[in-house]
Amino acid sequence: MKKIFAGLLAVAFGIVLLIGISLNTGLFGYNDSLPEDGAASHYISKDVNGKTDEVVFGETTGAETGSANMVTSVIANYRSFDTLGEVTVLFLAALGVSLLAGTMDKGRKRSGSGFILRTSARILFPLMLVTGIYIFTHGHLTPGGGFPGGSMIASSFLLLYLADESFRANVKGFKVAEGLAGTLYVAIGIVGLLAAGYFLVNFLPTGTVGNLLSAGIIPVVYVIIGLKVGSEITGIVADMFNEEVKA
Amino acid sequence: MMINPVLLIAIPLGLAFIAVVFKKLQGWILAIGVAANAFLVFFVEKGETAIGGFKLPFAISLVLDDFSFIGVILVNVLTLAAVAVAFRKTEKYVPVILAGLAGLNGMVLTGDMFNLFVFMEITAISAYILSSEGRKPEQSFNYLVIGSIGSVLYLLGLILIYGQTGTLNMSLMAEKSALIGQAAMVLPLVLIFAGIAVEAKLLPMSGWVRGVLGNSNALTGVMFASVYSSAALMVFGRVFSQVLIPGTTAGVIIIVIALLTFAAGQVSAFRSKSLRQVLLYSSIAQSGLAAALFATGFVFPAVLVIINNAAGKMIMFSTAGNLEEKYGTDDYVGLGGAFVRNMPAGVAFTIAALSLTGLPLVFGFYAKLNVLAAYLNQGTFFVPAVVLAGTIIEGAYFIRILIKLWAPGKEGEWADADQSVGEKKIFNPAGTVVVILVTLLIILSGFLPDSVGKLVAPGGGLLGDEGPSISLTMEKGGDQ
Amino acid sequence: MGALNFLYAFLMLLLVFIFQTTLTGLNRKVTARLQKRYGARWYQQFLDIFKALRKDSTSHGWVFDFGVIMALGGIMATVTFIPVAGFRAFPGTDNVFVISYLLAVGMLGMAMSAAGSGNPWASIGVGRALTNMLAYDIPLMVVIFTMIFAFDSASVGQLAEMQQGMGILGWNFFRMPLGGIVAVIALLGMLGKKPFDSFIAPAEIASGPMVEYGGKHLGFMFILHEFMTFIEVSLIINLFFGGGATIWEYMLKYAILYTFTNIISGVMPRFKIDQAVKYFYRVPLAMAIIQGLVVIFTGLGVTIWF
Amino acid sequence: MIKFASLLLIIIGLYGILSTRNVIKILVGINVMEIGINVFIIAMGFVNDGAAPILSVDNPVNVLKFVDPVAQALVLTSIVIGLGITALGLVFARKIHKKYGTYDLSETGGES
Amino acid sequence: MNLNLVIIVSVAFAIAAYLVSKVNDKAGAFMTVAGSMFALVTVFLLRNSIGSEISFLYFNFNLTVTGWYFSLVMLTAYSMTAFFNPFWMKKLIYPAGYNFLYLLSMAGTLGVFFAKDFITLFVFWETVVWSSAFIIQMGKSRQAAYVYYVISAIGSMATLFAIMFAYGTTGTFVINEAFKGLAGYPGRAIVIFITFIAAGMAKIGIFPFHVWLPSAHGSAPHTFSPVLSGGLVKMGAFVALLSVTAFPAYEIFKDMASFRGIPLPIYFMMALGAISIVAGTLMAIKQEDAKKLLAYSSVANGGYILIGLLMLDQVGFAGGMMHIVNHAVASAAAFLSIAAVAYRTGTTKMSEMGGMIHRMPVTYLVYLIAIISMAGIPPMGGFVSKWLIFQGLADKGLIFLATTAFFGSIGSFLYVFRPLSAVFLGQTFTRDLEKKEVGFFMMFPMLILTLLSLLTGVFPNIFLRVVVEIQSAFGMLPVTLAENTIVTSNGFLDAFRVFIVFGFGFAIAFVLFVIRRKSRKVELMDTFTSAEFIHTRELLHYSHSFYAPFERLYEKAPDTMKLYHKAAVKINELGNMAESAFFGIRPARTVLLVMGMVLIVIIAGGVL
Repeated sequence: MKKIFAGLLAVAFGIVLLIGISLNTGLFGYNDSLPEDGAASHYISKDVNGKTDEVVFGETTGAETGSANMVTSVIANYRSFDTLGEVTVLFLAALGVSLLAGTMDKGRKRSGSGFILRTSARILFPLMLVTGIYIFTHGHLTPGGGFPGGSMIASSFLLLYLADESFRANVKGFKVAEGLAGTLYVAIGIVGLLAAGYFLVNFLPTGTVGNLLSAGIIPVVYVIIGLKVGSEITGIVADMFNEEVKA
Repeated sequence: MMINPVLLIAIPLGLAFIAVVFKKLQGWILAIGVAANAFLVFFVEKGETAIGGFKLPFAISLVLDDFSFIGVILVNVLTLAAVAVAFRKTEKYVPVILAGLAGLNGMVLTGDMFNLFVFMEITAISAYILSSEGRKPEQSFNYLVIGSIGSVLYLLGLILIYGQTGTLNMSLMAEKSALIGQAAMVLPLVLIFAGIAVEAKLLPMSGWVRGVLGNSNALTGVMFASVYSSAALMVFGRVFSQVLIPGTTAGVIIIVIALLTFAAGQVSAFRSKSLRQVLLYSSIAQSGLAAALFATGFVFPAVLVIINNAAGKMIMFSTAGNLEEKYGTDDYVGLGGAFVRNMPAGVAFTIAALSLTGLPLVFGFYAKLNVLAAYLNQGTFFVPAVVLAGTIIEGAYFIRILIKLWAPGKEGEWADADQSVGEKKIFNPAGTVVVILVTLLIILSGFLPDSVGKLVAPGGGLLGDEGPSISLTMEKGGDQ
Repeated sequence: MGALNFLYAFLMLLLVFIFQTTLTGLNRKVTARLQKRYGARWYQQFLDIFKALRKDSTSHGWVFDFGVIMALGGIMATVTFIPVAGFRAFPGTDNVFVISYLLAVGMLGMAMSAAGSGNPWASIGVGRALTNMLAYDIPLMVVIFTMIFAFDSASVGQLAEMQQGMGILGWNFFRMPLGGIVAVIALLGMLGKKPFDSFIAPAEIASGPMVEYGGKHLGFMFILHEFMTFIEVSLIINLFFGGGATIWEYMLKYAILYTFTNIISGVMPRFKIDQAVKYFYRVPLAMAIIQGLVVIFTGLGVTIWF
Repeated sequence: MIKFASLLLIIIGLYGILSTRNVIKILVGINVMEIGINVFIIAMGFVNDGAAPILSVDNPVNVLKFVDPVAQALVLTSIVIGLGITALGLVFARKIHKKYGTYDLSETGGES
Repeated sequence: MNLNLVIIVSVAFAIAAYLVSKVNDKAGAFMTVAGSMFALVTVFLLRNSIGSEISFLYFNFNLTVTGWYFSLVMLTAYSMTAFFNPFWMKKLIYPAGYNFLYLLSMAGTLGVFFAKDFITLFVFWETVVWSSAFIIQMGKSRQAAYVYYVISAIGSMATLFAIMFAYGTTGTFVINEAFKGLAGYPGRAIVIFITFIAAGMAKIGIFPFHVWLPSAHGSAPHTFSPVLSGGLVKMGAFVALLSVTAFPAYEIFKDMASFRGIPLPIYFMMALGAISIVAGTLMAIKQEDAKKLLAYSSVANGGYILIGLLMLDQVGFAGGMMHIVNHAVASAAAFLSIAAVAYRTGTTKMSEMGGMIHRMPVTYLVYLIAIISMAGIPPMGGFVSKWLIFQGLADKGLIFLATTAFFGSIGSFLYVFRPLSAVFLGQTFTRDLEKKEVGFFMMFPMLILTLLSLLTGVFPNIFLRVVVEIQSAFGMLPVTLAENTIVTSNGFLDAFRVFIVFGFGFAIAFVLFVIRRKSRKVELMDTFTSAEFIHTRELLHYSHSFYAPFERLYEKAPDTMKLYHKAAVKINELGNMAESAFFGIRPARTVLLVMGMVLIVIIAGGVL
């Protein structure tokens, strides 16, 4: 009964959505181009602060944000404030997990895991770690960035957890790391505020679009985010493991 | 020297991060952070400040006009009050409270719809965590589910509007969305409403309130009932009276739902036997009222209602939480005569109740007058009738509680102090001081309503070009 | 309002007493004849009263006496307000409300002293008496009210004079027949005649308001009763039967009406008190209100019919 | 078409939330819903035959045929938030299980 | 000394009383005496500054003669009752709070009577309401305070609605202007009139709202019931007065259907008054508790006042105004004497007392005079006012109202006599044989009030002259007064002469009595008991269900309170419904509601 009801309800909602959306943007097809004066096109052509000549990969220097990856420029610069909030959300989540999980008794179930598994995990671990770091250091050039990188780091730890039951991540360390990272992020913002009068302003030289050392604070922010996300997710994983005994 | 509003967000956020590192100093950090915010909030410079040094409207911006100014004052001061009243209970939650404070300030200040979403999430998550203090995980989970559904819906609605307007900046979105046909706006508006309704305790999404607030203590009760909901309502006002002004259809939808919330809250409060339940339902009702006012476009009365509710609920929930803790029961029948030996607390609670009911000589009366006048000047008298009917019920259940708590004794015998439940002190000294201060504020503002009106709406015209709809010194108010 | 008035008043009281008591005596005979008895002599009533006054009495505390005095005083004051054939002891005091409410002083005094006697029977009797009063007064008041509205005067004397000089049809009894009937029925109630005598009936002596009275108290009560009778009957005479142009006419009408009530009373059974209330609120009240509506909305009855 | 798919996902997620009282399943439902939304956002931001908004050696200049980077940024954010909420929800689930020994809300003993 | 100062000083007195009572409650109680006396005197002295206008904060006052009249009545009740306060402190749970609220509510009433604009009126009104509610709860019943508050709230919220509605229509709060503009909108005018008068009705205890009086008067602290019945009830009369004068009801409704020249809306209110006369009388007759009985009598008298005031004519209006004084004085005196008895015996149940006359003769006399006035028997004040009201009714030929009025006044004999016989007369209970009369300090106010009701009865013109001023202030034809006679279109009344003649008759009777042989004094138990020997005084005292045969006639009469209970239950059920529907913890249900509601309203909105 209940399921039927839920089904009907969901369908009804679906219908409402269909009607509403077809009234709104239409359901079929996509825009042929981004709206000229929309925020997006300005972000793409990096002329938020006034018309500039077209940005060319590898040539233009000192363009605003100066990151080749538009998404990154949006995340880590134009809308960096969102990202700060986003990081905070994650931070809070991790905090909550550790708070709530922390109230449960620690200890892990002992299940034998083979030597091969352990060793291969140990081999894989640094590779994954490096990849993660690579991803978030090149966030402003290639797809990816702080979050994917961070989660890759975390997953490397997860791998260790899964492979080696005797493994203990240093949760305290992660806590400190994420705290510091977060503080740094805010600090950068405030430095910007003091230096240029704007919070989170891109106060470093943006260099040549496409170089590794370009785009001002974007790589820095991304590194911070990477570390932070990595440590946070790892912390979550660790806490989750803590309580497994009560399953 | 005026400071950049972003500090209101940055300071607590930074301190939150630091607090994780220095576990030992958490108490101090919290005290400093909250106090600093409550102090700095009065020196924030007005106007719209861009983040990241980009041109508006393409950058995320913080807007500090009179409206959000009231919001941040409420948020920070009340948070300080809440922390002061229940400092013992905070030690586990220092970073949460600080981050939550940042989130709240962000919510109120931000001028960007998506940024608003992010901050709402921060607030929400901190709320989820705080709600776990209630020792009822299923309730917290329920809260979380409803919250996330709300946020999903909000996002959907937002993206639909973004698809139409190509911007996320509030003021620009306000201009552009005005050009969109009403029919196209109905769904997004309703979705966004659902999103904001969660924290604002508005009807469809208020299923969590009973479970969470019903098990709140002095800290969480005050946080949810007065701080969070005030902020959420301010956001509601910002969105629905300044950014996406609902057209006829959507407007009717929202007003109907809001009034329904009001009525449902009042009647549910009337039937409740547990002190905290009565209070939480009454705050649901108040939110409904404020929402209805916002949706109709009466910003000023709505703000008054919010302030009134925030102040009153701060006192009442802290009292209720402590009572529950001291006497182990929450059923006000079982708390007979709890005020006999707690005069200050009792008086404060009474004044708060009077103010919420909108009785004269206290602030609530001015709020109520403005609500009524706003509608009646406009010629609508259905809503005032509903409001007054609600007020009667409200008065009924509050007076019932007050009588119980003040005058113990069997029916047919004189009220007798010896039949009171006990002599446990309700508040710690700090709490007493705070509560008394708030009470004094309520009384004082009750005597100088017009000057309060000037404070709330300087020049009368800045809140959605509308000021006091009524001036007690007998000439018609700003909106005439 | 000089000394003369008081003299008049005193004389009036005296005459009224003599007249009414004689009439009572005669009526005792009438009743007796109705019941095929020989009956006492016409001056028997005097003898009873003076005997009672001569005997020595017992008093239950000061309120017992005070009540009696208050009752008699109030009633006597009322008597002096009654206009008799154009004669008024105190001009300008014959307002119908004044009279009917001063009457209540007597009632209250009686009730007080009776209850003050400390005898539960007395209290019960008083309760009945007051209930009875509540029963008969309302219809009567409504009729009187109608009359005041019709003739724009609340003065009993004026009301009486307005009916005179137009022959028998000028009497309000015929102008407002329903009201007249109501008034007569109410009179029965006032006088405590059957069927409305449950509070004062002879059978109640042993267990009614009078139970504790003896000696001069009882004598006072007799006197009181005579005066009360006079007031009530002459109210009706003045209001409904045109008072009297001359004192003789007045006395004649009075005697006839009073005897008539006695005759009715002689042949009637007795209502229980609650029955009496029910009766009065059913029939006479309805009649009175109908009468009132007729007069107020149609004006019929203000002038003579034919 | 993608929009349809995303709406379908949303509805499925909703159905999942409504049809069960099992905590874990509800969380799954929420996630499905969120994924649906994210896909929808991406779809909204898509431009006909558009390219990923990254300057690279292949396309060194930004033609206006880039898809909307903002939408993608938003999606990233919402994904992360979803992650956070899911994590928190899971912990609550664990607590519920610890307290009542079940994952089924209907067995957690009624209201308030 | 202007009005501001009076009010401010009264409030100051209140605070001082609070602080003093914290140290010594008896002293605080004496503060209340001082405070109320101060207010009484100062307000009395305001007589010559009538017409002036003052304002402080957002309150605006206007010294009208009406306000002066009313506030004197009120303050008399307050100050006289205050003399009792010191003796009840030990029974109160919050002596300090009591004293504070006592004076605060007094100050509030001043504000009400002198209000220039509706905001002031309402503010002070509500202040009085809640402060008195908090006093009532200290008495015998919590329920009473609750009922009292709720009923008052219904009234005052209605009034607030009226005020704001009028404001929205005419754009001003000033009492004298606010309603004038309504002539244009008769439709709105009716709504406003009925809602505005509601608060007054609730306070006087007119029929649908009368339920609060018995419980509140009956179980308030004995020292507050006189104020409630003698004073606060009159606030309602004041609002009723405003609703026909400031709100020119007769002008606005003049084109409307009318009964005997009374527009239907007003006649409707009068009819309610009539109903409450009947209801009050009938209920009073069957009460067993003296205070409850008096409370119901207040309901009935409230009906008289309302009818009188709403007639707004030469005579009836004067009667109404006069009755305000008379009833205030009389019922205050009656309540005080009952309080005095309760002070000695500790009960107000009539069946638990008897023969107190032999122990407290003065109290008895006070009560006697009070009820004579209340029942409207000459030569006391009550008669004059009732006489005027009857005259007014007779002028207009309002037969139905008149019928009920007569019923009320005759019925009042019945109920006022009950406490007289049950409490004061009859056998003294063994328990009370050693009780003493109350001390002078408590006797004093009672005597003053007694003298007052005698004064109103013998020289009514002293008061009627003020009424004349009021009437001419409202621009109606004032009642004509000669030397000490009241002249109306049909007949005139010379209260003084009536009094003299009464004295004359009394004198004769007295002489007659004393010249007869002295009667033998016998003990109270020595009565004729038809040959049964009863030696317990209690058994020889008949007081319970005094009018049993009469009460039997209407024992099945419906109880209005049930109505309110029903309403409360309904709201409760509604609450349960709303709670389970909207605030249940199941997310499924909540989400369902979102969808459902959005769907419904979208469809509705589509229609809109």
